[in-house]
Amino acid sequence: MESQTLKNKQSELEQSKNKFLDLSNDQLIEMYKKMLLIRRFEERCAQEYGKGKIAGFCHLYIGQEAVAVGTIQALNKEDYIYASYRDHGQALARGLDPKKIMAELFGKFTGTTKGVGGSMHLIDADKNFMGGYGIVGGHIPLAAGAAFTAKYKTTGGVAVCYFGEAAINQGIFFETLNMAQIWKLPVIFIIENNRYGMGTSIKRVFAGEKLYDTANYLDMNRNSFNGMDVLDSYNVMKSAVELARKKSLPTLLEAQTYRFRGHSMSDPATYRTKEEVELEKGNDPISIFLNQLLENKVTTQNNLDEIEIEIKKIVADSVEFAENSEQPPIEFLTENVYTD
Amino acid sequence: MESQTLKNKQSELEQSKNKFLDLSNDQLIEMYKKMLLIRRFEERCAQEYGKGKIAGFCHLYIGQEAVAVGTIQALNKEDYIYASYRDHGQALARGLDPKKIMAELFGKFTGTTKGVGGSMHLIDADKNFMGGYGIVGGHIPLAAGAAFTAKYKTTGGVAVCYFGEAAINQGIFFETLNMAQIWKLPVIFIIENNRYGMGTSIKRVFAGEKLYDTANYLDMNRNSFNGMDVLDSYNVMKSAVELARKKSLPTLLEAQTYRFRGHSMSDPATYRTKEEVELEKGNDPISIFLNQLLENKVTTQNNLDEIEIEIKKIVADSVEFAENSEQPPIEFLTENVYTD
Amino acid sequence: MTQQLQIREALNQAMCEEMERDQNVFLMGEEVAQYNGAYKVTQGMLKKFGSKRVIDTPISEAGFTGIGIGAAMTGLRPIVEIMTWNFAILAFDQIFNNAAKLRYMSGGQFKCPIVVRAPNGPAHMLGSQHSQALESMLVHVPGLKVVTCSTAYDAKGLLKSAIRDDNPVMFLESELMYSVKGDVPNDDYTIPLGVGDIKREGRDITIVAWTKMIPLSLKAAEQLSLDGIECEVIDPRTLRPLDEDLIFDSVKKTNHLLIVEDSWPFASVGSEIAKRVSTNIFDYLDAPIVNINAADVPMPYAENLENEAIPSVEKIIEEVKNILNR
Amino acid sequence: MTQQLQIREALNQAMCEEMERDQNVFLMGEEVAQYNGAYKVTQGMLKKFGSKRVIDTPISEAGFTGIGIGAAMTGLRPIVEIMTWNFAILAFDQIFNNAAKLRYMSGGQFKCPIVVRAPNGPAHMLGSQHSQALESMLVHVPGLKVVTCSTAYDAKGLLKSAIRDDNPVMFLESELMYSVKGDVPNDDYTIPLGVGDIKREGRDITIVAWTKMIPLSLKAAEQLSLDGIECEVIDPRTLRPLDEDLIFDSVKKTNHLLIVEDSWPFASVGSEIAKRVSTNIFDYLDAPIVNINAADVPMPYAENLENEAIPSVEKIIEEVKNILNR
Ligand SMILES: Cc1ncc(C[n+]2csc(CCOP(=O)(O)OP(=O)(O)O)c2C)c(N)n1
Ligand SMILES: Cc1ncc(C[n+]2csc(CCOP(=O)(O)OP(=O)(O)O)c2C)c(N)n1
Ligand SMILES: [Mg+2]
Ligand SMILES: [Mg+2]
Repeated sequence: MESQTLKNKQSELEQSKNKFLDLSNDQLIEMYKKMLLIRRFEERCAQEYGKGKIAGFCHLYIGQEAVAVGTIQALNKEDYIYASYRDHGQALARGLDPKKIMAELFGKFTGTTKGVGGSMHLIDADKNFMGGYGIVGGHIPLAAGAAFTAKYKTTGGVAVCYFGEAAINQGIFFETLNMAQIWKLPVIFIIENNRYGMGTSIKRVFAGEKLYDTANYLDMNRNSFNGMDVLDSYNVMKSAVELARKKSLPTLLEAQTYRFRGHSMSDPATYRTKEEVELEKGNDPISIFLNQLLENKVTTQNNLDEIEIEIKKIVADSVEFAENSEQPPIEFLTENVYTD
Repeated sequence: MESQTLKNKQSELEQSKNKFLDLSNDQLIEMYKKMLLIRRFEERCAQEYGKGKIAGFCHLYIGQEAVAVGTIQALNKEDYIYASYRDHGQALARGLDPKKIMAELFGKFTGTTKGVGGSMHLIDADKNFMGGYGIVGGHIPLAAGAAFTAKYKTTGGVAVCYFGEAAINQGIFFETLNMAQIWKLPVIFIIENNRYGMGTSIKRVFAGEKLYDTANYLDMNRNSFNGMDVLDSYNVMKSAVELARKKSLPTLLEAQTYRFRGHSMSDPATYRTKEEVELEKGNDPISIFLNQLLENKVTTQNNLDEIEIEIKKIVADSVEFAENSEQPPIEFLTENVYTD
Repeated sequence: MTQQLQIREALNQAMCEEMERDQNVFLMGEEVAQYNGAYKVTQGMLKKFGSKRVIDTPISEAGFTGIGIGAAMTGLRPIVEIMTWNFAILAFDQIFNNAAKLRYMSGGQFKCPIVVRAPNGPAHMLGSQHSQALESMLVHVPGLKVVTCSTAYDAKGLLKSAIRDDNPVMFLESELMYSVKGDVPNDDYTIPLGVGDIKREGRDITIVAWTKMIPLSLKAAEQLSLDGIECEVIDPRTLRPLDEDLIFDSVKKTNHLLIVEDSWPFASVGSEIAKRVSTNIFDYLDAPIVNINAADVPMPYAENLENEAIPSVEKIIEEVKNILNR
Repeated sequence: MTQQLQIREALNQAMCEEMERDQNVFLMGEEVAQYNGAYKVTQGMLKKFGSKRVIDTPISEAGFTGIGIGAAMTGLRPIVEIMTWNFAILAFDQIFNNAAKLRYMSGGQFKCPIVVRAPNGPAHMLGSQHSQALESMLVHVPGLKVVTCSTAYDAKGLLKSAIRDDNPVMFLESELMYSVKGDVPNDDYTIPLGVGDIKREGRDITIVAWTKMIPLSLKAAEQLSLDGIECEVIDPRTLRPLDEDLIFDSVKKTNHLLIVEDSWPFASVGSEIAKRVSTNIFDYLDAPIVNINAADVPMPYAENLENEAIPSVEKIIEEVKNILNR
C-alpha cells in the first residue's frame, strides 16, 4: 500500500511535469496572467462600448484566450503575428501595451496606430505584431509573405496567421496554403474554430468534416488541438514552430474553441441555444488552467487573488490612460497615405 | 483447340462489348468523326492563323480530343457546358456548326457570337453551350450556377465545367467545389490535366499529388480517367452524369491528357522535351480509337477513308463559309452592351 | 394611401413582392436567411419563402457571386446580397468579366438579370478596410447598371425595377440610412432606372448628390435658403446610365454646379459629371464646378478624423457660398 | 552614350540593375522564370539571379500578390508581374485593401514597397475579357501610385524609380509596345515618379495622353502641323500622383485641351483631368474639353469593330480640328 501510494504520487508528479511540458512556474503564471488580462480587458471593453467610448466593430475574444496565449508562448521575438479583426487576444498575448490598445479603441493619438486603426487593426511593428485585418481571409497571404521574407533573409523567424473557421471558405486560403507548401515557407496557419462565422454554424457552410483536413491533399503538416486548454495549445504549437523554424515547413492547425460572447458588440447571438453556450462556458479556459495550477500547486489561491487585483489595475489604468489621451490632431488625417 | 478458339472469340466479343459499353456502332462512328473533325478543323485553324485570317489568342485542343468527345457523349441536350478559352474541342463535340465556329475565328458576322467573341468565347445558347471563358478559373462558379438553375427548376439538367489543371490553383475552384457539395448541385467539374499551364508543369506549382484529391476533404465524388481513351472518358463521365442527374450530386473528374501543340499559337513550347512530346504522341487518342474500331470490326478502313474525306470537306466548307462571310457592321459595336 | 417605412423595410418589401410575383427570383448571401440579414434588410424572408429561395452562403464572395451569375444566365433572377461593397471587391472579377460582359460577348445570346446589393460607403468608425464608397469603379464598366437610393420611396421603387431589369444591376445602399423613414405608397409601383429626381427645386445653384449626401445637401439647402440662396438638389439615383439631361437642364438654369459625394475624388462619379457638364454645356457655367468628396485617404477610425474626412453640411454651405461669391 | 532598346529590354534592364543594386529586390509571377516571361520582359533573369529571386508562381493572382505584399511589409522589395492587368482584378482586394492601406492604417508603422507590373489595355483582337485598360480604377485608390510608360527611356527610368519607391506602385505597360525601340542612356538614371513630360511642344492645343496613345497623338500632331496646327503633347507618365501643373501650364498657354485614352470613358483618368482643369483653370479654356476614349463597350474580337472601338490618329485629328474650329 505504501509503495503503491508512492508510485501514484510519482506518476502524478510526472504527469503534472508532462502536463506543464517545459514551462517553468514563472512562465505558467505569466500565461495565466495574460489570459486573465485578456478576459478582464475585454469585459471592460464591453462596458466602454456600452458607454459609447469605443465605437465601430468590436469583436471580443472572451472564451478563446487559451488559443492566443498558448500559441504565442511558443514564439520568439523575431516571429511575425497576423490576426483577424478579432485581434485583442493576440495583441495582449504578444505583450502590446494594454494602455495603447485601450487608447486605440478610444480612437486616441496614443493608441497602437495613433487612433486610425481601431479595434480591428491593432498593430505594433516593433513587436512584429502585424495586425489586425478586416477582410475575412485577406491577411492569410500576408503572413505567408512575412514567412517568405524570414526565409529569404534567413532570420530564423516564423510567421503565424490566426483566422476564424469561416475564413477557410475564402479561396485565398487554399491559394496560400498551396504556395506555402510548394515554397516551403515557415508559416503556421491557425484556424480558430469557434464554430460560428457571425450567425452561421460552420456545419452549414462547409461540406467537409475536420477543418484541418483541407491541407490533406497538399500533404501539409496539420493538427488540431483543444483550444480551451492553454497547455495543449502551447504544446501543439511548439511542434509546429519547431518544424517551421528548423525545417522551414508550413503547418495548418485547428484550434477547437468557442466564443462566449456574440460575434461583435452588436450581435445578440440568438442563433446558439442557451444550453450550448452554458455547456461551453463549463469549459472556460481560464478556470481550467486555474484549476490545473492550483491542483499542481504551481500557485496558491492567495497569489491568484493578488493577480486578479494586479490585472484589474492594469485594465483600470488603461482606461484612464485612454480617457486622458487626446484625439489625433486633424492634420493627421492626411498623413501616412504615402511615405517618402 | 477448336473450343478453345471459340471461347477466345467469345470472350473477345464480350470484351469488345464491354469495351464499347452501351454505345452502338453508329454512335461509335459518330464519336470517331467528331474526334477527327476536331483534329482536322484545328490543323486548319493553325494554317489560317499563319495566314493571318485568325488572330488573337488561339488555343488548340489537338491531343485532347477524347476528353471532349467522350464526356460530351454522355450528356443530354438540356445539359449545360462551360469551357475555358481552349474551347474548340468541346464546341465541335457538342455539335456547334463548324461553319459558324470558323466564321467566328475569322471575326465574321456569321460566327457563333457574330464575331465579337473569337476563339476564346465560342457560345451557342441554343445548344446550351455556354462558352468559352478567358479568365483562368473564372467560369467555374458559372457552371455551378447553371446547375443551381437546373436543380431549382427541376429540369433534370446537369452542368459540366471544363478547365485546365492549372486552374485548380485559383481560389474560386475551391469556393465553388464547397458550395456545389453543400448545396448538392448537379455539376461535374472536369480537370483536363494536360500537365502544363502555359510553360509551367503542374508539378512545379501544385503541392499535391493527384489533382482530384482536392475534393477529398469535402467527401465529394471524384475520379480520374484516361483522357487519351475516348471510351474511358465516356464511361467515367457516364457515372458522374448519372449521379448528378439522379441524385443531384457533384463530381470532380480528372482527365489524364496531353496537348500535342503549344499552349497557344504563339507558344513554341520549348519547355517540354522532344522525347516527352513524341512519347505522348504515341498515345494519340484518334489512333487509339481508330485501332479499337478496326480491331473490333466496328468499321472498315474503307469506311474510315470515306470519313476522312467527309471531314476534310466539312473543314474546307467551313473555311470557305468564313472567307465569304462579312465582318460585323460597324453599328454592331455598340449593340448588346445592355438589353431592354 | 401611403405607409411610413424605414429604408430597410422598403427594400425588404421590394424583394418580397418581387419574389411573390416571380418564382425565378431568389436571394442569396451571407447571413441573409437564418440570421435575417446582417443589417436586417432580409428580416423574415427565410420564413416567408423557405430555404430554397433564401440561401445562406459561405464567406466566398467571388464564388457565390459567380454562382449567382451562372444562375442568372440560365434563367433565374438572383438577388445577391453582399455584406458590404468592401467585400465585393473579392467578386470584382466575376462582376466585371462575367456579369457585365456576358450579353455582349455572346453576341446578344445571354441575359444576366442579377442584382448585387450591399451597403456602400463609410458607416461610422469602421476604419480603412470597411469604409469605402466604390461606385466610381462600378460605373466605369460598360454592361453594368449602378443604382443608389436615398429615400424609402426610391429604395423600394428602384429595387423592384432592378430586380425586373434583364441587365446586371449593382445596387448601392447605405448602412447609416437603413433606419431612415419615409412615405411609401401602399400600391405597387416602380421607378425606372436611369431617371433622376429633383429633391428640391432652386434657381441659384445645382447640387448633385446621392445616397447619404442627399440629406446633407437638403439640410444645407434649407440653411442657405435662409440667406436667400436657392439650391436645386438633384439625385441622379441611377449613376449608370446617368440621367445627364436632368443635370444639364438644371445647370442651364442655375449656371452653377456643386457635386457632393462621399467617395474618393480621383476619377470619381463626380469627375465624370464634371467632365460631361464641362464638355457639353460649358457655356452655361458662370463659375468653375466644385466637387466635394471624401478626403483622399483610407478612412481613419478616430471619430474626429472620420468627421473631417467625410462631407458635411458646413462644407456644402461653404462651397456654395464660394461658388456664388457670397 | 546611348543604346537602342526595345521597351521590353528597357524594363528588363531596369529590373536587373535594381536587383543587382539591392539584394532585397526579387521578382515573382506566372511564367517569369523558366519561360522567360509571357512577353519575354523577364528574359534571362532566372539565369542571372537564380530561383530564389526569380520565382514562377501558380495561377493564383490574389494569393501571390498578397504574398508579395506580406514580403514588402516585412522588408523585401517584390516586383510582382501579373500576366496582364485583366487578371489583376482577382488581386484587387489585396491591392486596394492591403497594399494601398497598410501604411495609413498602421499609423505610419509599415511601408509597402511593392511594384505590381503588367501590360494594360487592349492588345490585338483578344476579346472582352483580355482587353481592358484599368488605370481609372487604380488611380481611384489613395495609397497607390500608378505609373505608365510610352518610351524605352521612360520605361527604364520610371521602373527603376518604382522599384526604389517605398510605396506600392502599379506599373502599367503595353503589350503592343514591348517591341518599340528607343534611345536609352548607358549610364544609370531614374525618372522621378509624379513628373510628366512634354513629348512635343506646341501652341495651339494641349493633348494629354499616355502609353499607346502617345505614338498616336504624336502622329496626329505631325499631320496637323502640316495644316499649321501645333499640338502640345503631354505624357503625365505617372497618373497618380498626377503632374497637374504641367497640364495646367500647357492649357494656360494653348487654351484648348484634348485628352486621349484607350480606357472606357465613365469616371476615367480623362474625366479626372477634365474635372481638374475645369475646376482649377476654367477661365483659360477657350473651348470645351474633349476626351477621346475607347468605346464604352466590352471589347469585341472582330478586327473592324476593334479598330472602331479604340482611338485612332484620324479621330484625334478630327477632334483637334473640331475643338479649334478649323
Ligand atoms: C470578405 C469579407 N466578407 C464578410 C465579412 C463580414 N464578416 C466579418 S467577420 C465574419 C464572420 C467570420 O467568422 P470566422 O471566420 O469564423 O471568425 P470569427 O468571427 O468567428 O472569429 C463576417 C462574415 C468580412 N469582414 N470580410
Ligand atoms: C486569371 C488568369 N491568369 C492568367 C491567365 C493567362 N493564362 C491563360 S491560359 C494559362 C494557363 C492555363 O493552364 P491550364 O489551366 O492548365 O489550361 P490549359 O491551357 O493547359 O488548357 C494562363 C496562365 C488567364 N487567362 N487568367
Ligand atoms: Mg468563427
Ligand atoms: Mg494545362
